[in-house]
Amino acid sequence: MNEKVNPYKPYMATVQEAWYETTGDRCIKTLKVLFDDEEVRENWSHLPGQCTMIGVLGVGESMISISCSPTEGKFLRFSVMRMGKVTQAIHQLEPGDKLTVRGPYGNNFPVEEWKGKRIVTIGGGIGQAPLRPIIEYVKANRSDYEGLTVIYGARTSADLCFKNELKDLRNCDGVSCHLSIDIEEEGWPHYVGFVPSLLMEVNPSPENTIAVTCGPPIMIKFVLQNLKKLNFADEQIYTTLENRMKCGIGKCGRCNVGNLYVCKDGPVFSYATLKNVPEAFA
Amino acid sequence: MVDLENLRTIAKETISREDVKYFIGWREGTYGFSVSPHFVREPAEADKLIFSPLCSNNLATYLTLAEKLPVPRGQEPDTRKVALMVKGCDSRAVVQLLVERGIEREQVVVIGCPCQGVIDTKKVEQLLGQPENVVRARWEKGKIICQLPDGEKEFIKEEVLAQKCLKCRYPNPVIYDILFGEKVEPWCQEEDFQEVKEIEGLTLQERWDYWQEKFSSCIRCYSCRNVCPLCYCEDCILDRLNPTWINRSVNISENTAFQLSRAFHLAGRCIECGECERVCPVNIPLMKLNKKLSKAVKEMFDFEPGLDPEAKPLQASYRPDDKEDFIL
Amino acid sequence: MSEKFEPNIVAFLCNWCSYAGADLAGTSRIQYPANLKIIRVMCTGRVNPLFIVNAFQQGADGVLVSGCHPGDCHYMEGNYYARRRFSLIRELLEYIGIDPRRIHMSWVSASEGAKWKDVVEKVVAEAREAGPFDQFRRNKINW
Amino acid sequence: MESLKLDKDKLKDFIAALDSKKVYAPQKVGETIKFAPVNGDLEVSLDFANTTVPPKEIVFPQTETMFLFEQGGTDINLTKGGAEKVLLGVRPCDARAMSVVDNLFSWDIDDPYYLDKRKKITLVGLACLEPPLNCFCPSVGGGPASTEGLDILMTDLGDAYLFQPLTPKGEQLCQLSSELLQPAGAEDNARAEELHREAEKKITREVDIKGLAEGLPSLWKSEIWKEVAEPCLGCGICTYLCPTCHCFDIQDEMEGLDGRRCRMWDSCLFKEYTLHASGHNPRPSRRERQRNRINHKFSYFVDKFGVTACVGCGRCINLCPVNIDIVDILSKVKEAL
Repeated sequence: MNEKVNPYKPYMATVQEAWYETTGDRCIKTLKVLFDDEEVRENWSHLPGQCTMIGVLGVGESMISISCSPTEGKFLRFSVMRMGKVTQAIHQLEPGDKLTVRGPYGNNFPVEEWKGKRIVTIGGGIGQAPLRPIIEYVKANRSDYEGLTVIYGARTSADLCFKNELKDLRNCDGVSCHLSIDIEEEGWPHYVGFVPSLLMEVNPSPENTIAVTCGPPIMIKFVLQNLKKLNFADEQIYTTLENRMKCGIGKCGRCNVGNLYVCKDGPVFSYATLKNVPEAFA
Repeated sequence: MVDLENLRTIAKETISREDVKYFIGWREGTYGFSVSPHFVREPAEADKLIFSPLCSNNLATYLTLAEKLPVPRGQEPDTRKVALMVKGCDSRAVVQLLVERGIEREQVVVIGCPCQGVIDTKKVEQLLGQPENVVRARWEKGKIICQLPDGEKEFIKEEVLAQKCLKCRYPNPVIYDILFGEKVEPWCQEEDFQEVKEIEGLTLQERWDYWQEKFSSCIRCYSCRNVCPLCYCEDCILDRLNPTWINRSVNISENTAFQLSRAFHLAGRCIECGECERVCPVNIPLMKLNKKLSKAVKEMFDFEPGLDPEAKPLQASYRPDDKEDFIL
Repeated sequence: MSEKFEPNIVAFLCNWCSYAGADLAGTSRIQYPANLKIIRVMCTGRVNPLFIVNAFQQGADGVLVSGCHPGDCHYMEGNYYARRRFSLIRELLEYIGIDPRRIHMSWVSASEGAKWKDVVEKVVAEAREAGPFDQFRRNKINW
Repeated sequence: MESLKLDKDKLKDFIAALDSKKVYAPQKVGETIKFAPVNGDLEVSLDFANTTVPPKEIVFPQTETMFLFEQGGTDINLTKGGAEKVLLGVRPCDARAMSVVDNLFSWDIDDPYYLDKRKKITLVGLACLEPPLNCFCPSVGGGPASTEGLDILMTDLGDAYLFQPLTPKGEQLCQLSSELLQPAGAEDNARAEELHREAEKKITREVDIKGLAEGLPSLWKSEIWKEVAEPCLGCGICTYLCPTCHCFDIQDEMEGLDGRRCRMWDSCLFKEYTLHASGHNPRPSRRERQRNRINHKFSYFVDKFGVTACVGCGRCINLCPVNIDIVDILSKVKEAL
């Protein structure tokens, strides 16, 4: 079998840096990863929103979104929440350890099409990871976009990812950042409440704007309702779906929602597509 | 003769009760000798109910197979009873479930159906082929009568009945709220474990070869597990990935491990309804494994599961003087 | 191969009696065969029969489960349950053709260093007689 | 291409002449009928109707090693490709199933494991002259003598087999044993055609699948699915033994320091199939799972590849322990549309 064309053969990569974003039971760790093979490193290209199968040999693989923008450099970043068998193993990786990466898979946020528009990202919890590349991409190509509004919430302030980066965002021109936590905390200067209500508070105008949302299913459900209240058209709303995946290339069958494979036709969908798929928000 | 009118009346009365959710019985299948479990929710649906020598499904499975989905906010969980028809062997499954507290007595209405043995479709299809139209069958004077398009055919028990039924000692339900039909005289008094003894008579190597051949055809569809009324763990060891006890890959080593653990988890619990063997698409003689353990349980602990609702589960109890001649 | 064959035995020892008994045998400088891979469990009641099956799958030629004498269990009754379970799995394994000389259970208390030696010698000798057990190996099949 | 004839008593010689390739034929292995390698002293019989285990397991084994590795290592050793194989006595439905599944495994990104085996296989089909009861291949676009996916179609003429080579691969195979095969006459071909027609008439079960692909999603909330799922045990018989079901799982296995990544059949009727690590399950009950099974076969697959992922072999009907009958379901769906 030709090694070059076997899509199941992963590339070896090495962890460069690793740090915890949050702590607790379902903590989130971010890994900065570099491919071992020079050629792979050079030929690799991805766009915001795309995913990879990352894994540890002997344990397995998981579909994880790439949480960095290609504009940041020749490395990859993944933010992984500790959940199952594979993510537990990934959490044990330290700088210098090996992991396997194959991909990139799936479609991407149409960031090129969005040029000239204002972008609103609405994230919750680990849902900020796939949105981060958009933020970085817009920052790097700032003049191409009208503006960026980041809306992000988590259960507590300790559960917020990318805290420092979000702080820095406030200094960028034309970028606004709104944070929220679910439960009141001492010393918290920002909004307290759920993300959908923060969205109403921020009240972005649908004029020449794209809204992208990612987070737990229940949050997405209410965010979509509220975006409709704010008069966003279906085509202006984007979200990502996730499902259990094994192959990443549309063969193993399990990630379908209706007739769409999340790994091939997704993970990025416009609400115009999804609203007709009955299984999408199951 | 089975009085179907009476059965349907019982079902209608039961389903009309306020405290009954649904009634599980059997109905005719879609072709030949097939029969399907039938869930009655409306009295009108009761008219499809049948009880015949073709009703081999053990409906006690559905007591634990029903999925417990989260109750939507603002709604009360449905705690009404489930009514189900049981043959003699099936009723032992209900008893064993009560012993293990898999279900509570007040959750079920048991309609006991004395049974004179069910047909093994594999056997009868060898004799008659697969008829296109639905076949009806009935017991008559110790014989089995099949209604075929070209007239009725009469069989003696040995010709068509399932193996488990030929040796059945409990044709009458051991537990019931309503008895449907007349109790029948058991035709077998003593379990002789003949099939088990045959294998025990082989040398170790012969036994190993015998079982390896059987296990090698296992496709791990887990039908034997799912159909078993007593395999009802929420989180089965076979589905566990962390740690993985039995790998999902299908090869002789994992298949053997799977079959051993399936059989072992039923040690002292198997009520010998034979469903696992009936459903197996690759015809593994699973009852020969289960029966071996039944024999061991009988000989070592003088215990038979599924008879006394007050009994203690075999492996969750002990006697200080249990046999221990094998211990060094 | 048969002359040189040294059986691989996996032994599940209870923390309170047999493990201490084996320890005593060691500190008393009692020599016993070195074929054992000892896995300490808190009680023989912890030994899931699948452990035994799994040991065979991973290349054990024999398995030993050893705990406190009846009545001496640190947890009052763990070894009684273990005994029932073991007697059944032993029957089942023998029934599918696994040599009973590969499957042993023993009671060895913390003070029975000498008995431990006898048990191990017997277990190893029997497993040696039974020969190598490869048919059940995971990766020998079709990797 | 010219039709040929092989005397029945020369079947053994025919197989022997193919010795450069591995020949598989339906055989009783243990208590199961499946495709197994033919070895010299075994009497080959092609009289079995559908095998219990479909020949998909030859091109898509139930468990297949993808690559080997060592713990802590970085080398990945891909499995080598397999040998050339000939499948003798494949039923037309099973061959059609392979051409259906080809769509999926060569869609967008090629699946090297499947395609390698698929390319190296020659399918010698045998027309079904006595179709079993639960076959309904004509309803889903096939037939007891359908040639789709086959390289050679054989027809049992009583004392001889008629060979109709259909592809260059089939012709090549016939050349390997050219001295055993005689040219067939026009009357043989006519006889075969007549037998094929008669066979098709013997199939009694039918269902009209027109409009299902578009219609099924509209029945999303229908009570039909509850009715179907209620007796369902949630076992894998119907999917594992379906010649077109192709879903798989990928697992890593370790033994000591040796490890392998392998893939194995999986079934959409299992709970863990879609279970997220968080504990959330987008298809929480058998109702959703059965709905997905039917929708996938008759709607999603049609949307994607233009063919129905069911070839009417009847295995799921025959083997279902609780008589969940796909023809019956589809007729109910049709009624509800």
